[in-house]
Parts: sequence; structure tokens; C-alpha cells
Amino acid sequence: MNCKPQELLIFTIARMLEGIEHVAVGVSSPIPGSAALLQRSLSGGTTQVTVLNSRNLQTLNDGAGELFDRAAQGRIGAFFLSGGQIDGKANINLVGIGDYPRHHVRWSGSFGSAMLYYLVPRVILFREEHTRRTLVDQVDFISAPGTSPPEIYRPGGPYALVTGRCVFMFDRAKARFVLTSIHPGHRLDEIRENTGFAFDLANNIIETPLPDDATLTLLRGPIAQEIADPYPAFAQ
Amino acid sequence: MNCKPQELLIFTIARMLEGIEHVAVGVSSPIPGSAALLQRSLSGGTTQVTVLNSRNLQTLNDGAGELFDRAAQGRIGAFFLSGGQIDGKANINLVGIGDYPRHHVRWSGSFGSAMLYYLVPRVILFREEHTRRTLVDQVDFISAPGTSPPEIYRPGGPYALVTGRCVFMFDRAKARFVLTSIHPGHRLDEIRENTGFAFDLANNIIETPLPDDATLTLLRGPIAQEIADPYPAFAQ
Amino acid sequence: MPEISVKELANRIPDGAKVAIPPSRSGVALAATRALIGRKARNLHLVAIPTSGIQADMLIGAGCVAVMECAGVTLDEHGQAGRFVEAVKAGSITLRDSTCPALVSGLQAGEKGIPFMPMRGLIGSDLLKYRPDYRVIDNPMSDGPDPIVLLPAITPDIALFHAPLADRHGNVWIGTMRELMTMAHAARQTFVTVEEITDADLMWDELRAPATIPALYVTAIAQAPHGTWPLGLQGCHEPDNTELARYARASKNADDFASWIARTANGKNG
Amino acid sequence: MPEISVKELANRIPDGAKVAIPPSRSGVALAATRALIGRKARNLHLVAIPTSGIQADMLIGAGCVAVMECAGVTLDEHGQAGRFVEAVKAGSITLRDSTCPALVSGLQAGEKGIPFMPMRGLIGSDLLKYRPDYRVIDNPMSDGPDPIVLLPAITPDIALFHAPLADRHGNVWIGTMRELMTMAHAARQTFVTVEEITDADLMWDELRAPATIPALYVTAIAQAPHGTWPLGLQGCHEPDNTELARYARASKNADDFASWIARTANGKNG
Repeated sequence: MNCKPQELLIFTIARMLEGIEHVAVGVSSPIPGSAALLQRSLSGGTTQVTVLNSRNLQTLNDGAGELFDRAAQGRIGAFFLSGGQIDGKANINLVGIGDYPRHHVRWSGSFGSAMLYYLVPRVILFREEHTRRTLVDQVDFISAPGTSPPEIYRPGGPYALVTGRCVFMFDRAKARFVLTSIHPGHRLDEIRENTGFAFDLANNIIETPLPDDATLTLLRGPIAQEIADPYPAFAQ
Repeated sequence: MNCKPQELLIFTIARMLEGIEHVAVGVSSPIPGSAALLQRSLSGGTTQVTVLNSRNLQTLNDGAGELFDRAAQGRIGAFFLSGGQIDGKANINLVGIGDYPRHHVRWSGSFGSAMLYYLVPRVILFREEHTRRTLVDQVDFISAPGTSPPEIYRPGGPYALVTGRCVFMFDRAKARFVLTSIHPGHRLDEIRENTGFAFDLANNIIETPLPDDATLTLLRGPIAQEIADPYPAFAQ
Repeated sequence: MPEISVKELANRIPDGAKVAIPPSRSGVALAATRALIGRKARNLHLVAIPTSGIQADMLIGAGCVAVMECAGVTLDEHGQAGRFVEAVKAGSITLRDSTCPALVSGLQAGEKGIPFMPMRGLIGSDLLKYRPDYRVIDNPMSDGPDPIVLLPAITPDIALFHAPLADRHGNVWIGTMRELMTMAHAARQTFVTVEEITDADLMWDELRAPATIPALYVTAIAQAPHGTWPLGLQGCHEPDNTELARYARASKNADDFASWIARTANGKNG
Repeated sequence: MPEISVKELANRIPDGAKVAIPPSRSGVALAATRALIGRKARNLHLVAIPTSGIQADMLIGAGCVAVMECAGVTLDEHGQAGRFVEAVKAGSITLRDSTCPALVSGLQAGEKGIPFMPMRGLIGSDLLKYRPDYRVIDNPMSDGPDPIVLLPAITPDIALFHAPLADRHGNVWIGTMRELMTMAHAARQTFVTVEEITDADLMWDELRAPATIPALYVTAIAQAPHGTWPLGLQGCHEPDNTELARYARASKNADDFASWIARTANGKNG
């Protein structure tokens, strides 16, 4: 079976969720959502999944604060964030480009990032567009920082950055991304050219593994059906 | 009609609730509860009443904290407190006699007093037993103080003390009780003899007014029926 | 029970009021929003609990908003909120950007009548830099240094939302949209539009009472069937995605926005 | 679903655990309490949310309790809690006296994963004097001096209560006893006894879902009809006032208490 680019991303993210008890997925995140569902399926249900704004895939019934309370208590093992800009220190910008407040490009806002990025142990950054526009040397506005000084209470933070071209793992001690795998059809020099920040190279950079046929069948069947509840447009 | 002592107390307390929008009544307070219901009736429903642990007479449905949140927001105009001991500065003791923690007499505990006494504008102290055992010079344990220094946020506090013998109003500036009315059949020297704290005398001490026949009919009819919900034993 | 018309309800929300509004999934009072635009409300301070979408965008586009306090304004799968983005770029609204849990916690502090609530996170974010009302203290419960943010209580003048059902006493059933309970508790006044009004007493309905806002917290109610249109309402109506997509396109410029507002002024069946 | 017996449930509450328990009106797990006494539980730290009655008194009388944290222990209209009073006088339990809203706020801080919650009141009370874990700071939001108490978060090891209904997935319906939701959210583990277990999914029941604790928070459930006896359960059972009066008399001395415990060891139908 032929693996589509999005299926590779879903599979790649799913593998990062191994061993996580409870994964939460924010709004407008169909690829991370599918990845969480795939991991749930592969784990035999050990991994629980909450997809915000979903009818079937969530158990929140105590108001807009419940997800955040769960995160603060350590009940959520993994979450996904993105950014209009992401920089080399894993700072993310969900607000805009230019000087605050009168940005010349304005996005929606920081949503829960300025709390969840600190408290969820394994935050996976996902941005399909891998260009110097999205992956920058320094963000114009820090919605949430990639790292914090040692005196700041911060059990969580960035774990990896998955793009349409490759996977970077994040080294929290060095506050730097490390390129660990390149998706099939992409090359290191192309990644350098399209990345606005400096990054390290893993000793052993691999080609991002493809899902096997059984996994693809799972993805195209039951997972696609489940994800149609919160993301009908994506499923089509 | 002949007014019973408890009916006089109910009527006396009810008159102190005039103009209050929302009166809350704690557990085990059938006389204050009846007074609140009488005032509600006399006000034509302008005064709202919440009786804790009552099925019919409360609208709390958000857990054990809701009453206190309402009080902190200023939504509750009057409340009732009592004390195993009450002293001349209106300090109340709901904990015990002797040295804490191994009191030789131990009562139930402070319940909500250490917050409500500060925040509810008109707290009416009610203690039917008027003796030197209950009305003391100084309480052994301050569950909640009668007054606070000016830097302490305290929109509420004691308004009056109603006993089986008389009514004291509380002068917050002087932190002293003022005897204002004596129940029929009681005398000033008897009150002095049975009060453990020094108090001031109003310029014009009156005999506590009795309810008229219409009020007594109301009390013995509809009010008695309503109060039977939270306090079935009292109603009998 | 304090039952009024949608128009009267909008009239009772004064210019300059600090109005708490729910996220797009939770009972957004769009019929009342149309009435606010109709009465040319001005200088509103919107507080999204914790995000908004078409509602904030409509009010901003119609010139009703002075201050926008939120963790995000988005039309979700339909894209950017065009009037919001335009107003930010033009500097015509004052922004108070925040993060979702900070808005919820601030509102909970308002509900509890306490001056502040602490929250983890935020330190090192530029959000904090632009919120001088958020304070950082050293956690007094900690032995070592442990900076933590204190959020001031949010006490809205008005909570405005739409619910499936009310009764004649003014009790309002909200289902699982629990943020509406917090909003009603925290706000000084609460105005609610509803799909239906029942003659039964919701507080005496064993199944509905736990998810019912007691009348005590409710200032007035207006019946407005399809009152969230074109948004949906849990258990009642699906979102009208065709109309929402039309709105998203229209919100990209002032003229198209004005036409959309004019065309939809009477709601779903207008 | 994690369905176990009442005995097994009591076995899974370890000696020394900090156990949150509800007030007498809200789903007190007395069948489980009898099982705890039966297994000779020791050194429990009871945290009443915010008061207790017969439950704490039974556990104290049976020697299960090391620490009692509460705003009050009372048998309500039946009078003083005799075993509690005796233990206080004997100094055989450690008291952590507090006031109702402080216990609720502390639990809410635990629910929110924040280290503390501020509260008005308490300053000048002897309660504060004996609670070194309660701190007074100057309100950082205030211009002038404004001392305010900070309460540390309460994070119970275990929440233990009784509810009317659960389902096979582990979801628990609590009606208006909302403090049980906070308890389950705040505690590390939650054990629930229930009147009934339904085959339906409570989270998919539009009317019950808003008052249902999601299974995620529930460690295990045991079916225990009349599990609050001799206390009542809202909407299910009236209190057995005859038996409660008998208990109040028995609790006045150790021998009568022991006889009462032995006689009622098997519950209402024992």
C-alpha cells in the first residue's frame, strides 16, 4: 500500500505517544487527533484520548477549565501545540507578526498554550508547513517559551517538532532542536535551506519509518471514521 | 392570643431582617429559620431565604462551597451564628472550653463562622440560654472574632445578640454590646446577674415588642408548615 | 419570572459594560448579539470565557467593542475572524490577550469573591509582559524560590449566553455547558436567551436540577428559538456550516460584512 | 468496569491514607465505613468536606483515625458526636480544626493543581493560630495593606463516597451533590459505593451526563444498596432517625458504641 504524506505524519506522531496514559488533543488538530487515536488502537486502549470539542472522543463535563485542571494535576501525559512561528529555542507564537499589539499579521491567539506547554510532560509541536516563514530564528511574540529557568515550576515542555519534511527532537538542557529523521523524498540540505533556526544533527539520522499495511488499513478504516466526529472535513 | 417565648424570639429576630434581600440560615437553627420565613412573608417575598440542608427552602446546587461564594460576593445580607460561649467583644466560641486542643468540653466545631462572620453584613447572634456559662467575659477559643483591626477586609460582622432574656445591639466601633430591649417578664438586674460580660445600656431600654395576633396566626400556620421541611422535630 | 424580548434584553446591556461571553461550542447568544448590533451598542468590554468566534467578530465589525479580552478569536475550521484581525491591525480595539486557563481561573476568582487566583505557567510568555494586572509573587507555600502568577478576579458586569431551556421562575438549564454556571455565578447580572420556556420548575426536576442555574443568579430571560444561529447548540441544533462559511468570507472586508449583517439581521428565519 | 465488593473496596484504602469524606447530607459511604472498621483500618487522616457526623464518629470510635481535619463533627439534631468528643478530650486524635469554606477552597486548589487558594476571613480566629500550614500574606492586588489568608491545596489520597447510580464503564451519577465531583477531581484515587449499576452509558444520557463523574476519575465501584444507612440519600432514602438516635445514645460511651457497631455490622438488612 502507498503511504500518503499525512499518513506518515500520523504514524510518526503516534509512535511518540507510546506509554502515555492520557493524550489530549486541541481544536483544529486532525493529524495529531488521528495519531492519538492510532496510538490508542495500537495500545489496545491503554492510552486514553480526549479530543476537545468532540462529542464521542472526550469526557469533559465540568466547564472550560476542566482540561487545564487535569493538566495541572499531571493527569495529561501528552498534548499538541503548533505556532504561526516556532523558533530554535522552541518558543511558539500564536499571536502575530510585527510589534504587539498592532501586528501586521494577526493570528487567533495563544489559547491554552501559555499553561499547557509548561505542565504537560510531552508536548509535541506539529507544523506541516516547514519554511523559513514558520520555523524562524526568533519568534516575534512568545505565546509560550520552549524552556524556563530552573526556579520556574515546569514539569512539562516540548518533546519533538514534526513537520512536513522531518522530525526534530528537542533537547531541553541545551534548548536546541536535534534533527533525528527525514521523511522519504526529503534531504538534509533542503531542510537546512527551509529552516530559519540553527539545529543539531543526531548521530544517526534515519529515514522516517513508514507504517506497515496493517497500520494503514487501521488508519483508513476505523481511525478515519472516529476522527470524522470532531473533524468531518478532514475525514473527507 | 398568648405569645410563647419562642414566638417572641422569632418575631424579634424577624424584625431585624427588614430590608435584607437574601437571608441565609445555617443548620440546626429553627428559630432563626422561622424568623427568616416570617420576614419573607411580611415582606411579600422581597426577602429571599435560603435554609441549608432544606429541600424546599434552598437553591444551592453547586456543592458545599456555593453558600460561601455567595457570601464572599455580598449576595447574602444576613446570617445567624451562635456559640457555646459568646463574649463581650462578640467573639464566638464553637469549639470548646479549656485549652485547645484537649478541651474538657468539646463542641462540634467552627463550621462556616470563621468566614461568614467577616463577610455577611448583618450577622445576628442567637443564644437562647442566657447565663454566665454562655455569655462570658472572654471566650476560651475564638472561632471567629467580633471585630477586626481596620486593615482587615471585613464588610460584615455582628449586628445584635438575641437571648431568652433580652436583645443586645452590637456597637462595632466600641466593640461592646448595648442592651436595648428586655423580654416581658425579665428584669435588668436579672440580666446583669446572668451575663458574664460588661455591656452598655441604651438610653431608652424598652420591653421587647410582642407580635400581634395576625403575625401569630401566620407563625402558627404557614410558617410552622414551611419550617417543618428542614426541622421536622421543631415543628412538632 | 423576568421574561423579556430579545430587543429589550439587548437594551438592558449598557454601553461600556464588561460582558462575559462563552466559547463558540457553548450557547452563544447570537440573536441577542444581532439585537446589540441593532441598537448600536458601543464600547463593550468583551471577556471571552475563554475564547470567542463569530460573536466577538460580529460585535467588533459593527463597532460595538472597545476592549477584547480573550485567549483567542477564531472561526475554527472556517478560518480567521476577519473583523477581529482587521481591528487589531487598525488598532481600533484594545487587546487584552491571555491564555484559556487564566480567563477561567480569573472568572472562578470572581465567582468565589476572592481577589485573585494563582496559576502555573505564563512566566516567560509575552502575554504576561502585556498584562500588568497579572502579578508574579514567590509562592509562600514553597521553601525554595518558586515564582507563580496571580490572576486578578474577573467580575463581569454582565454574563450573556443562550441555553436550551428555562422555566417561568427564571431557572435555566445548561446541560454540560458548565462554564455558563460559572459565568452566571461570577457576573453581577446575567441575561439569557433560551430555545424554550417550560411551565415545570427545573429546580424540582431531579434530573435537570444539577445542571440548572438557579433563578437567583438570572436577571432576565428572552425566548429566542435558534438563538445561536448560525452556530449550533449542543443537543438542539447543528451548526449551519454553509452560513458560517459565508460569514467567514464576508468578514474579510467591511462591505461584505455589512451586507451579511444586514441580510441576517432577523436571524435564521429572517 | 472496575466493579469490586465493598469488602475489597475497604481493603484498597490503605492504613494512613488521607481520605476525603462528604457531609452527612451528601452520599456518606457507611457500608464502606463498616467494612473499614471490619478490616481494622488504622491511622486514617480524615478530611471532611467540610463537616462530618456519624461516619467520622464511627471511624474514630473504632480506632481507625489518627488525624481529623474538619470544620465540625456533629450528629445534627441527634446531638454531639460522642466518640469524637471523647477522643478530643483524651487527646487520642490529632485535630486540624478549620472552617467550612477553607476546606472547600483547599480541595478546589487540589482539583486545580495549584499550590494554594486565598480566602477572606480567618484572621483573628484561633483556628488560624493552630494551623501553621495556613499563611497570611499582604494581598498583592491591593494598594494599601490588606492581609489575606492562603490555604494550601488539599490533595486527598482517596475520595470515598456513595452515589445513587453508576454504569458499567465506571461513570457515577451524583445529582446535586456537587461536592462529590470536586472530591473525585481532587483526589488521587476515588472509591464509590452505589445504590445501583445501570447498563446504560451515563455520559451519553443527556440529562444525567452533566451530573456524572467521568470514569477517568473513578478507581473502583462497589454496589451497596442502602449504602448510606442509617443516613439517607437524596432522592433515594430518608434517614433512619430511630437508628440515628440510637447511635447518638450509644456513642456516649465505648461499650455501648462497641455493641452498636457489632449489632449493625451487616448494615440495614443485617
